[in-house]
Amino acid sequence: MATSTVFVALFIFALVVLVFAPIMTWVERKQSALMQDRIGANRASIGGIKALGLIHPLADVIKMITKEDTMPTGAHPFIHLVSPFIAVTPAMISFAVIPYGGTYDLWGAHFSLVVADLDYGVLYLFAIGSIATYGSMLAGWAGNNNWGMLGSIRVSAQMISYEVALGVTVIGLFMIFGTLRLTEMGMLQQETFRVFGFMEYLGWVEPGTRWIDWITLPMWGIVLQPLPFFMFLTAMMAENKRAPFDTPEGESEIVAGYFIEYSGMKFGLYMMGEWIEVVIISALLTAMFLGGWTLPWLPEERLIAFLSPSFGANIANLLAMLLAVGVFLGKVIVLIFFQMLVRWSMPRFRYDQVMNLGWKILLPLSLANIVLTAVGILVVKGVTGR
Amino acid sequence: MGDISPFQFQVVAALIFMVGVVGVLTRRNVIVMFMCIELMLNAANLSLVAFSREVGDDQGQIFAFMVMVVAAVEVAVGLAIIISLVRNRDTLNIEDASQMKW
Amino acid sequence: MEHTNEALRWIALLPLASAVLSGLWLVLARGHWPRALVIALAVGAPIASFAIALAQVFRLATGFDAEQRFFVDNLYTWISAGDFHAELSFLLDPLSSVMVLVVTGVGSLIHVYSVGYMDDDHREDRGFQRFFAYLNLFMFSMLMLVLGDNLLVMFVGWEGVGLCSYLLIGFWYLDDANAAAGQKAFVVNRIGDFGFLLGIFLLFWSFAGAGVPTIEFREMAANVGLLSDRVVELPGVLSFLPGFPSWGLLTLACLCLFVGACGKSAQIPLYVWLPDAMAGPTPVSALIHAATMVTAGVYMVCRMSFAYSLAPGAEATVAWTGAITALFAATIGLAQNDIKKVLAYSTVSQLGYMFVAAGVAGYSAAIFHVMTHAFFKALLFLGAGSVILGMHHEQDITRMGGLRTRMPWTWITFLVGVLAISGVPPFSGFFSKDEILLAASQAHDIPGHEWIWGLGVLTAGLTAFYMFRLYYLVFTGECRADHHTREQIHESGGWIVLPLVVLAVLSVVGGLVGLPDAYGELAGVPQSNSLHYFLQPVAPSPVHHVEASVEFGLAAVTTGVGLLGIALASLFYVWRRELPAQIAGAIRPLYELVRDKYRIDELYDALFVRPLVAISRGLLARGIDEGLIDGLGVNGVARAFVASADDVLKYLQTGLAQSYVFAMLVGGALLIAWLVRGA
Amino acid sequence: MRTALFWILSVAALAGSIGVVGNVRNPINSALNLVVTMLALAGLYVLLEAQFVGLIQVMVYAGAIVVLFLFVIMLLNLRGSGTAGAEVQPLVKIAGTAVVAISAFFLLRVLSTGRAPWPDVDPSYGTTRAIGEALYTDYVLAVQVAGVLLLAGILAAVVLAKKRLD
Repeated sequence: MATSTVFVALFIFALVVLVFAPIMTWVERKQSALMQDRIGANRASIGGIKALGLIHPLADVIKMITKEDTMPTGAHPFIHLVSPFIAVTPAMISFAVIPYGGTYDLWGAHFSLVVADLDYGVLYLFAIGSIATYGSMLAGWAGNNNWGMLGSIRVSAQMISYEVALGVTVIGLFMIFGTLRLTEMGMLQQETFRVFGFMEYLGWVEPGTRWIDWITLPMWGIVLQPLPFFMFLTAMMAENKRAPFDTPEGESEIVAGYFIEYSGMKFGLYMMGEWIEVVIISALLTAMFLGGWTLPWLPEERLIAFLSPSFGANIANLLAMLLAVGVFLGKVIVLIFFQMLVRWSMPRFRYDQVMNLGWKILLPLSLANIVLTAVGILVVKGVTGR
Repeated sequence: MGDISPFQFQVVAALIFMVGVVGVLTRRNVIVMFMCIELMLNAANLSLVAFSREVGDDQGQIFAFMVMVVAAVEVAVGLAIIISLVRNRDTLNIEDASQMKW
Repeated sequence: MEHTNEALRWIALLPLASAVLSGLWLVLARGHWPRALVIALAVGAPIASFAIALAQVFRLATGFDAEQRFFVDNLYTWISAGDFHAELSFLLDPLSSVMVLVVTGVGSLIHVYSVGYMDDDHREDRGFQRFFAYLNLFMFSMLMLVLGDNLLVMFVGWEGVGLCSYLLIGFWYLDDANAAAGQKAFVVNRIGDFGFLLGIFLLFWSFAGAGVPTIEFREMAANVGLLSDRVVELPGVLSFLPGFPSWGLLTLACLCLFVGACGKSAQIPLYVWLPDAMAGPTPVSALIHAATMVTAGVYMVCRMSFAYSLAPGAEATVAWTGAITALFAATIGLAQNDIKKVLAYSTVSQLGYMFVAAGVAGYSAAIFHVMTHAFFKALLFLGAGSVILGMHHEQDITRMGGLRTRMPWTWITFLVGVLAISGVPPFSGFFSKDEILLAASQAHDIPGHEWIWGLGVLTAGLTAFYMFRLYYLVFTGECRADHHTREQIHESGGWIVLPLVVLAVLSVVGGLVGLPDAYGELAGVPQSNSLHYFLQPVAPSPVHHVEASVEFGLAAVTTGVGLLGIALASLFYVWRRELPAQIAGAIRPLYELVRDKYRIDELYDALFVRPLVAISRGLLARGIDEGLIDGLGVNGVARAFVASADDVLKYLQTGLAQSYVFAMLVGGALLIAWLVRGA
Repeated sequence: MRTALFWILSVAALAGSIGVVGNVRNPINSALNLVVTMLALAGLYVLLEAQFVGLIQVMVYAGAIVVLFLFVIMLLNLRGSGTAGAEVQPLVKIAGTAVVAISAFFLLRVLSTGRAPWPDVDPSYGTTRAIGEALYTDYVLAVQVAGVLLLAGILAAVVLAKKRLD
């Protein structure tokens, strides 16, 4: 257990931090170029190999590391120093609870594709997310800059506001799944339910009617709670402070907001934090709403049972594991693209619009969703007797 | 729980509480005094949770939970009061808000 | 539990739901409902209640033996404190059956009538909807009172009807006189309610002392024998009372309860509010102040008959109070000129009759009269309302006359009502009144029962006289209204006429349910007094075995006196119209005294109101409140401090938050030190 | 492991609290020290197997309350206006310390008598489910009252902090 966990943890760390975040810069450039009918980054080359501009992330890193690291006079040296790290650390450790696969037995070893399978996984993410506020907030204050200060105020207000909506939106989901453990949610989302099953309970059709048993939907969060999916996504994007919620940065209003006084790799850490968080948002949404690592209508057990006779149990498990990771990554990538799409499509909201969206639309809607979900659960329980 | 006894948790709680008391008594900045009150509340919470674990009954945690609710409300209202204090008197010094006397 | 019947709650709750819905809508949304919706809800609720009640009473009467006839509907335990348990539960037994049917049946008719009567009320405060909200609330309270399974539920209904009465008397509150009349009713009723409450306390206390802590009717009835020889030692200040120093416990309790009944049912000395209550809309007078609420006292006495029948002193008091009230109110009725006032005094008088019956243990006669009175008095009030509407809110009978041709439906139904109340056979009033007088004449254990009978007969004559006086002045002769009004007199619409007709039919045939056995035998029907036998298990009245000749003789006397009254009225107001004025002139002081209602209101004003106000203002407000509490207590302490120690103590209040915190800390530390002193 | 964690977290919590009080230069420093204390306390809660309370501690105290403190400090922008502790009347200072010491002495004396060792607890102890079930069954009234309290607090804060328009 211990060895496999360490292996998995390292795998995740390498995957996310060292691969994903730099690649995100490339993705963002290329996608925006695509959307704006441009070619995009294509100049950097190593010995003439441009690799579709994939060299650019490398060049960026080199540039940032080699730039001068400035610190303004009047700044609080210690806080100015640690703020970027405070900002990026929560984003990184968030990955610990996100499962990207189930548990597999490979040649006697037990592989669980999650670093920490916590009982309160989602709460952990929220707690970590609430810590992330400090990174941005202190950055603006520590730089002894009025624009930075304004950014700080905006960031703290925005993040506190959206944390409320964030937590309340998904309560409906918790009520349905009855757990905060993300692995358990993944397992539950493998199940299906009959779309027209209610007709049988109402006595509209005879029990055992075949077509009713055929028309099923997976119990994915997005199926059960479609509205909260989008509300949660919105709240998460607002927490991440990327366009269109980038009022704390607001180049055209407050120059660069809270990280105005940062340069070099410290500035790079903020960028990195944002990109990592894009990935986290996608991963979390995948785990909670999109069925996690599983394919719809195909529970892993059945898959392994299907493969085992022809390949043997170990290979079958391995294949299932690879498939799970692949499926998970696929879903994550789709969501990343979606977020990029939003980021490059929408103009920045005004500050009051951001606040109104959080307090006057998301919060009431999610509260209403809780009530509706509770009623729905009671009805379903009353009708099906379970 | 290693070789840590319940008593030691209580000692930590008591010490934090005392630091909070001293802070409330000696600091003049309203905001800091307020933070010290939070310290005292937290110390009480630690004591409650530790007792709860010692007894093996999670009611103490619920108590702590309620303390947090009250603390949250208190902070919201208290900070609003501080804001209006600053607006009206332009000061954070507790001694400048001493008109309520003979 | 075949006696459990959950349908009962809906009888009471339907009107409540209607009242709450439309009332809350008014209060919260401040908007009207469409008139049709108000009507549907407000009239539908009592009719639905009536239907449910009818079905359940039918089940009760046909499905059970006489001793087993009761349904109980227990909603929940309301109070559970020590030995004391009060359930919120309803009881349907023969006694409450009759009352429920009367309340919901007559109530429904009056609701229908109100639709027509209140139609012109287009005032800004949404009178129409408000009126029906109150009216439905009243229905609910009255049904609570009638259906209550114990004294406490009954008391809730008792207070509820008082409240609704207050609200509805002062319904047109913009007029100060109406509001004052409402207050008067409320205050006078409070006095009675106080007695009622004392009675409840006393009963519970004594039952608890006997080891049966209960206020539930059926349990009390079963255990009342435990209390029959208990006595109460009275405190010395009451030494002027007869029978001092010790009274029978039940007698005392029954008298306390009877004080409540006096208030609610407008008996001497608490009758003064009822005539003033005519300030309310006429349907209200009909429903609350004639047919239902005012009979609550009678119902209560019958309900508590198990206690009264063991307390002869209380019974005699009830009977005598009733007889005196009957005659007293009838004499006042002779000289009133307001159409509703005449009917009001007539109601007081008829209520006196009912108490006579209850006092001489003729409970079935009392309930019988409650029922027939509900029919014909509601009919009379509604007819009066129709007249008032037709005359454009003219109430003075000296300005009416000749309405017979203008308002034919009103005329014929009103005449039926007048005949019924005058005790003309075979209208319903004849039978019930006859039964009461028979019971009075046979009640040998009531001191002076012959006199009670005599007063009753005299009252019957007076009743016939003043009712026909009213009838002649309103419907016959020349119209004395001014020219403009005369042009406009018109018959009322269908909403109003329909209830009149139904009530008229009931006034005619209503007597059949209590046809005395002697009459039934003539027609070959044994035990024809079905109401009597129906009520017997709950409120047992003594069965008087009298010769048929005696019974018919008594009836003949009553009828004769009644006919005499009618003849006199005809003489005075049809043939010799100058006579009344001449007689009034001849005995002017007496006439004026009667016309001014014996100046009882002025007497009460001088005896109670003014001294009370003077004491409150002078002694309590100025002396105790301002002088003692404010002056010596609050301000005095403050002044004492200012005078003595202010210069020292004021420095305790530094204004510095931290010094307060420090003081708090010292206190807390001392407290902890004290708590752990032994450790 | 647990012993070491206990000592690390306890010392961090204490140091943080002393930092709150002792940092007279700037209230922001006090707030940051407060965060340290809060996080350390959250760790201690988790050490006591009260995971849910620990997480709520992070979310509520570290994530919301102290952020609110910082927000207000920044909003008021009163950098360095905190006054030094030396301005306090010496009498209060001495007496306060004495009282704290005395009461702490008594408190510790009481607490040091008759301590039972840690009992074994159910695996469900302190989990979200256990706390949630207790909150929504036995303590549902308390939860409702807390809700009302929060509502009152929101209203009070809005009314107090709103700029008067008149």
